[in-house]
Amino acid sequence: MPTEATDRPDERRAAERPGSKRMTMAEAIERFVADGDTVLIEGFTHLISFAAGHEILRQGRRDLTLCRLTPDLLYDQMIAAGCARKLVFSWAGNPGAGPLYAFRRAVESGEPHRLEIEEYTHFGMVARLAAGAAKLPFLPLRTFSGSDLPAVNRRIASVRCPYTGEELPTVPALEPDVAIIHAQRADEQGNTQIWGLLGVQREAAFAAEKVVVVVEEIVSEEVVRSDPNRTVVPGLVVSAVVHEPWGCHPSFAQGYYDRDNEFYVAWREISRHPERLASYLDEWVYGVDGRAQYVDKMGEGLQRLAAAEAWSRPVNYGF
Amino acid sequence: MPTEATDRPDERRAAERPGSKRMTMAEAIERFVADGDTVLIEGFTHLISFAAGHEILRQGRRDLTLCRLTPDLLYDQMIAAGCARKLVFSWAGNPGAGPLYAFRRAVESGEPHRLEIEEYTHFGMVARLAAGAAKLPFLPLRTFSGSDLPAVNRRIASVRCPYTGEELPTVPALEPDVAIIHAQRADEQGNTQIWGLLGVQREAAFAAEKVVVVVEEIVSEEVVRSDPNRTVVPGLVVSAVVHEPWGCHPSFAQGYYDRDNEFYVAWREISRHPERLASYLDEWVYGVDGRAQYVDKMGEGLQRLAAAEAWSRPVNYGF
Amino acid sequence: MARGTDTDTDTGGFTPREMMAAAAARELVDGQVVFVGIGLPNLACNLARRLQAPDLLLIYESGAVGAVPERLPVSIGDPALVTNSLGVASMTEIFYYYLQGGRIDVGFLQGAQIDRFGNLNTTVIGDYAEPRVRLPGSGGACEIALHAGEILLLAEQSPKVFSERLDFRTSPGHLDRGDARRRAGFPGGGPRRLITDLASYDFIDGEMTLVGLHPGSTIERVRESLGWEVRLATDLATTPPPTEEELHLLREVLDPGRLYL
Amino acid sequence: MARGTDTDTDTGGFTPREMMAAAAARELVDGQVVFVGIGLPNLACNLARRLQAPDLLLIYESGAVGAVPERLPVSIGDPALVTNSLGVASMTEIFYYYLQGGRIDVGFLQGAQIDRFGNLNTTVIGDYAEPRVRLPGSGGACEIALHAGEILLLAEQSPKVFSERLDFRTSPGHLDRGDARRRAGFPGGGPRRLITDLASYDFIDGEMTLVGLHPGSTIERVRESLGWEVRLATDLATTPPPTEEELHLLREVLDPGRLYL
Repeated sequence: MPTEATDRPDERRAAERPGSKRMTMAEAIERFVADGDTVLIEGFTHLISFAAGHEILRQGRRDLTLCRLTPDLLYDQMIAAGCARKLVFSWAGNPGAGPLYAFRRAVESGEPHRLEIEEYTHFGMVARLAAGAAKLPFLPLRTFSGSDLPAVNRRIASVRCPYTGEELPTVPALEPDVAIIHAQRADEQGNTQIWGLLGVQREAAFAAEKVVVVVEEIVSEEVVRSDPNRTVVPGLVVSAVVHEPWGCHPSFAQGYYDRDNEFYVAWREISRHPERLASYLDEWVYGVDGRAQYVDKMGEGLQRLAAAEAWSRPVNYGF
Repeated sequence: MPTEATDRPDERRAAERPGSKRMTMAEAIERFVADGDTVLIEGFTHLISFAAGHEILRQGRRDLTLCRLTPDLLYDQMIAAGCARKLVFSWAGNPGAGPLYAFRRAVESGEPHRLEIEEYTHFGMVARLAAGAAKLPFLPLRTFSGSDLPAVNRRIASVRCPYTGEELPTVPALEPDVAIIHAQRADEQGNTQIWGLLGVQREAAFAAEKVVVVVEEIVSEEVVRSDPNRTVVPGLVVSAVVHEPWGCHPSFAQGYYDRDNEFYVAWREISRHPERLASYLDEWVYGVDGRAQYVDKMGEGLQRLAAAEAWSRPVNYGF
Repeated sequence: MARGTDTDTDTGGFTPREMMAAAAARELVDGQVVFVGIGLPNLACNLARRLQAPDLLLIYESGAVGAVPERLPVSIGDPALVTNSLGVASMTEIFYYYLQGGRIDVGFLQGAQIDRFGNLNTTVIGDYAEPRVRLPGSGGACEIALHAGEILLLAEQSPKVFSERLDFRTSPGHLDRGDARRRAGFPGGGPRRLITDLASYDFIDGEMTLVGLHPGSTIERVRESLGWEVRLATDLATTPPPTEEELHLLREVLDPGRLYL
Repeated sequence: MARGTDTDTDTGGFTPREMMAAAAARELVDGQVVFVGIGLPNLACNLARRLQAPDLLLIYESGAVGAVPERLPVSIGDPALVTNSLGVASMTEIFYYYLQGGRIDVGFLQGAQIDRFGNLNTTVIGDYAEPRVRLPGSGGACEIALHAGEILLLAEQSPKVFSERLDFRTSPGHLDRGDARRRAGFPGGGPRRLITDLASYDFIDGEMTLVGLHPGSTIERVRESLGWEVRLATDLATTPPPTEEELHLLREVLDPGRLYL
C-alpha cells in the first residue's frame, strides 16, 4: 500500500464506519439531530417515526426546520412543543379526521410562536427529495401551473427546455441535515427493507446528510440477503440503526400493526385545546423515558392493533 | 350515466381494454411492431427477450430504429439481418467476450448497409428513458463533461439551473413506439413482477407507446397480489402478455435459468464471419417457427442452465 | 369535505350523501384508471366496481395500485389498500410516471372554495400571509387537477363554498373560460362534472352549468347556495334516485358504520 | 482489456496479470464502496475482501449492491452477483443516486487508449464518423470517471494503448493538467493510480508518473511501451511481488479456470 495512504480522504471516511450502527434512540438523536437542523421524519401515513419525534422533544431541540409532505399528528405535536422555527410541507391536515389545530394556531395567530412556512404540492416535495437524492440542484416537473402557489413561494422557478423551448416549472433540491426513516426491518449495518407503502423513504435517505433508520426488527444480514430486491435503503447511506418496536404508533407498520385510527380521530379534540395538547405531551412524551415505556403504558390498547397474517409467496433467487 | 358518455375519449379507451392481454409472440409482434418503428428491447444482461427479437426478424420488419443501452448479441444479430436503420445505444460490446462484429461491420464499412448511430453513455440512456417515462421533454444529469461525446451527438444539450446558475448537461426523452420487456412472471392483465437485476425495465415500459411483456410464467392475479411490492410494471401500461419459457436464452432469468456464457463466447467467432453468422440465423432464427421449436432444438443443452434454488423469506402484508 | 352532519335531510329514504355517492359512481366507466380520494370518492369508486365497472382500476396517492380494500379505508394510506393490491408504486413513480405520465383517466377533487370555472381553494381563507383560516393546502390536488384525463368534483352546496372569487387558487379548473386550459397547455381535461348534495353540473364552455336536480331539490335552493347566478342547461333533468342495490351496497357492504354517509 | 495472452511472461513464478490483480487489490481500503468492473477489477476487489478489506462494499453497474459472488462473474450482470447480495438498485438509482449522488469511493476503469493525463478512449480508433476500429463506447465509464472519489486504472502497456493523443476522449482523466478537474467542477478526484503489467504510476500534478517497477521490469521496457517520455518519481520503488497467499487465493479460489489471469 502506498505510504501516503492514511492521508487519503477515502481512508479517513472508511475508518469512521463502525462494525455495527446500532444504538438507542436517545443516542441517535443526541448524535445526529442538533439545534437549528433541517429535519425530515418521513413516511406517507405508513412508517412515521413518532418515537424519534418524541425523543427530539424530550431532548429539547430548538429552532428546527421540519420537513414532511404531510406534517401529520407528529409535527402538530412538535409545533405545539415549540421546537420548530419553520415548516416545509405540502398537506397539513389530520388525514381522514380534520385539521391540525396546533399548526393552525401557529400560522393563524403565532402560538406558541411564529412559524415560518414554505409550501409546495406533494409532487413538488417529491421532486425536491428526488433532486436531493440525485445531488441535482433542481428538477423540472409539470405542476403549479394555474395555481397561486408560485406567487407565495419564490423557490418555485422555471427552466426552458433546450429541445422544445417549453418553459417548465422547477423545484430546488431538498437536502436535510438528517432524515429519520422508519422501516419494518434492517440489519445492524442499516441495510433496510420496507414493504407496503414506500412513500419517499428511499429518496429521503439518499437526500439527507445523515440518516437514522428506526425498525420494528433487527435481522441478521442473512435475512436481508435472502431477498435483495426488498432493500429500499442501503446501509452505506445510514448513520444509525435504532430498534424500536411499535415505534410508529399511532401510525402503522404493514405486517406488524395497524394504524390507531381512534387516536387520529381523538387528536382532533386534543389538538383543538392547547391545554389538552400540553397535558398529552406531559403524559405521553415528557412523562415517559422512551418508546418502550410508552408501549408499556399503552398496555392492552396496542394489542388490538397487532397485524393479521397475509404472507407473500417466496421467489427463487437461484441461478 | 350521462347520455353523451359514449363520445367521451375515456370510454373509448376503456372499451379497447380486453379481459386478457395474452397472445402468442407472433401475434404480439404482428400487432405491435411495424416497419420504421423505434423499438426498445430492454434488459441489462438479465431478461433480454431474444425470443421477441427473433420473431421480428422472422416477420421481416424493416427500417427499425433499435434502442438499447447494450446492443448485445441480440442487436448484433438484428443488425446483421438488415432490419435496423439506426442504433441508439451506450455500450456496444459482447459482455465479457469481445466485440460485436456485425455492429462493427455496419459502422466501419456499411455492411450489410449503412447504420446510423446515436450514442450516449449508460447514464445518458437511463436519463432519456426516465424522462420518457415521466413525459418530461428532457432531464438534467451530470455526465458528458470532459468527453468528446457532445461534439458528435447534438442531442446532448444543456440547461442553466435557475437556483445556482450552473450549466447542467441534458438529454432528450426517449419515447419508443414499442418496448419489449422480459420478466419472470405476470398475470394475464400484464401486472408484471421482476426480481434480480431490474435494469431499466420499469422506465422502458412507462416511456413507450406500446408495451409487450414476455414472461417465463403466466400466474394468477392472486400470486401477483400476494406480493404487490414485487410488481415492477403495472398492467395498465401493457399492451400484450406473451408466455415464452426460456425466452431470454442465451441471456438469463434469475430463478429460472443461468446465462449461457458458452454461447456468448462462441458468438465472438460466429459474428466475426458473416457467412457463419448468416448460417446461424438460418438455423436458429429463420429455421424455427418460434421459441418453442428453438427450445426443442436446443434439447439437453438448455437443461444444464436450469437454476438452483435460493428462496426469499416471505414477508407479512397483513394489517 | 366534512363528514355528513346533522343538517343532512332524509329525502325519500336516502340521504344527500348517499345520493352523491351513487351519482358519482354512475360517472365511472369500466376499465378506467381512477385516482381515488378517501371518503365519498372511495365509496363511489368501490360502488362502481360492484356494479357497472368491475374492472375499474383504483390508484391511491399513497402508492397502492389496483387496490381492493376489504374494509373501508380511513386514510389515503390505509394498510387495507396495500394488502392484495396489484402493485405498490413509490411516490416518485406515482407523480412522475402515473400522474404526469398521463396514466390517470379520472381524478376526484373537493374544495373548501369552488368558483364557477371549477377552480379550487384548499389553502387559506383570508390572506395567505395572515390567514383567517389555514386549510391543509394542495397535497396532490394541483397535479391531479392538471394531469387527470377528467376531474369529478364533489361538494356540499353553500355560499361559503361556491364563491365568485377564491381567496387562493390552489388547483386550476377551467381558469376563466372554456378554452383556457388548452391555451395554457394543461395536459388533462379539467373538471367535467360536479356533484353536490343538491344537483349535478357539467362544465360547459368551462362554466358550471346545472344539468340535473337531485330528487327533492329545487332551482331556488340551488340558487340560494351559490355565490353567483348559475347557468342552466336547456334540458334540465332530475337525477334518478339511488336504486335499492346502490343503497344496499353503500349501507350494508361499503360503509356499514356510516362513517362517510 | 483483452484476456491474458500467450505473450504473458512468467516472471519468478507469477504472471503479469497476477501481479496486476495483487497490486490493484492492495490499493483498496477496508470499508470503501467500490464500483467494480468484470475481469481484473473484480478479481482485485474480491482478493482485497479476503485480505485487508473484508468490509469492502462491492457495487456493480448492473445494480447489485454488496455482492458476494460465489463464482467468478463472467459479465457485469452475472446472476451470481444478485444471489445473497445486500440489495438491488435499478439503473436509475445506480446512476442518479449512487454515482451522481457521490456514494462511490473508488471506480476502476480501463481504456483502449490512455494519455498521460489519464484521459481514456473506448469509442473509436480513427475518425468518429468513419472509424478504423469501432470500440464499444462509454457504457458507464464517463460518469464513473466524473463521479467516483478516485479512479484506479488498469492496462497492459503498449505504444498503441499509451498514446500522446487520443483519437476520441470518451472519459476524462485529468484533462490537460493537475488542477483542470477542479477548475472544471468535476465532483470526483479522477485517476489516482495506474497499474500496468510492467509498473505502477501515480498521477502527480495530473500527470502519469512512474512510481514503482514490477519485479523483472525495467525502465527501458516501460519507455518502449509508452508514446511519450514518461515522468519519473524521485524515489522509484520495486513493487513487492504477489505473496503466497495472494497467489493461492487468485489461482485456487477466485479464478481457478484462469479466465482472467
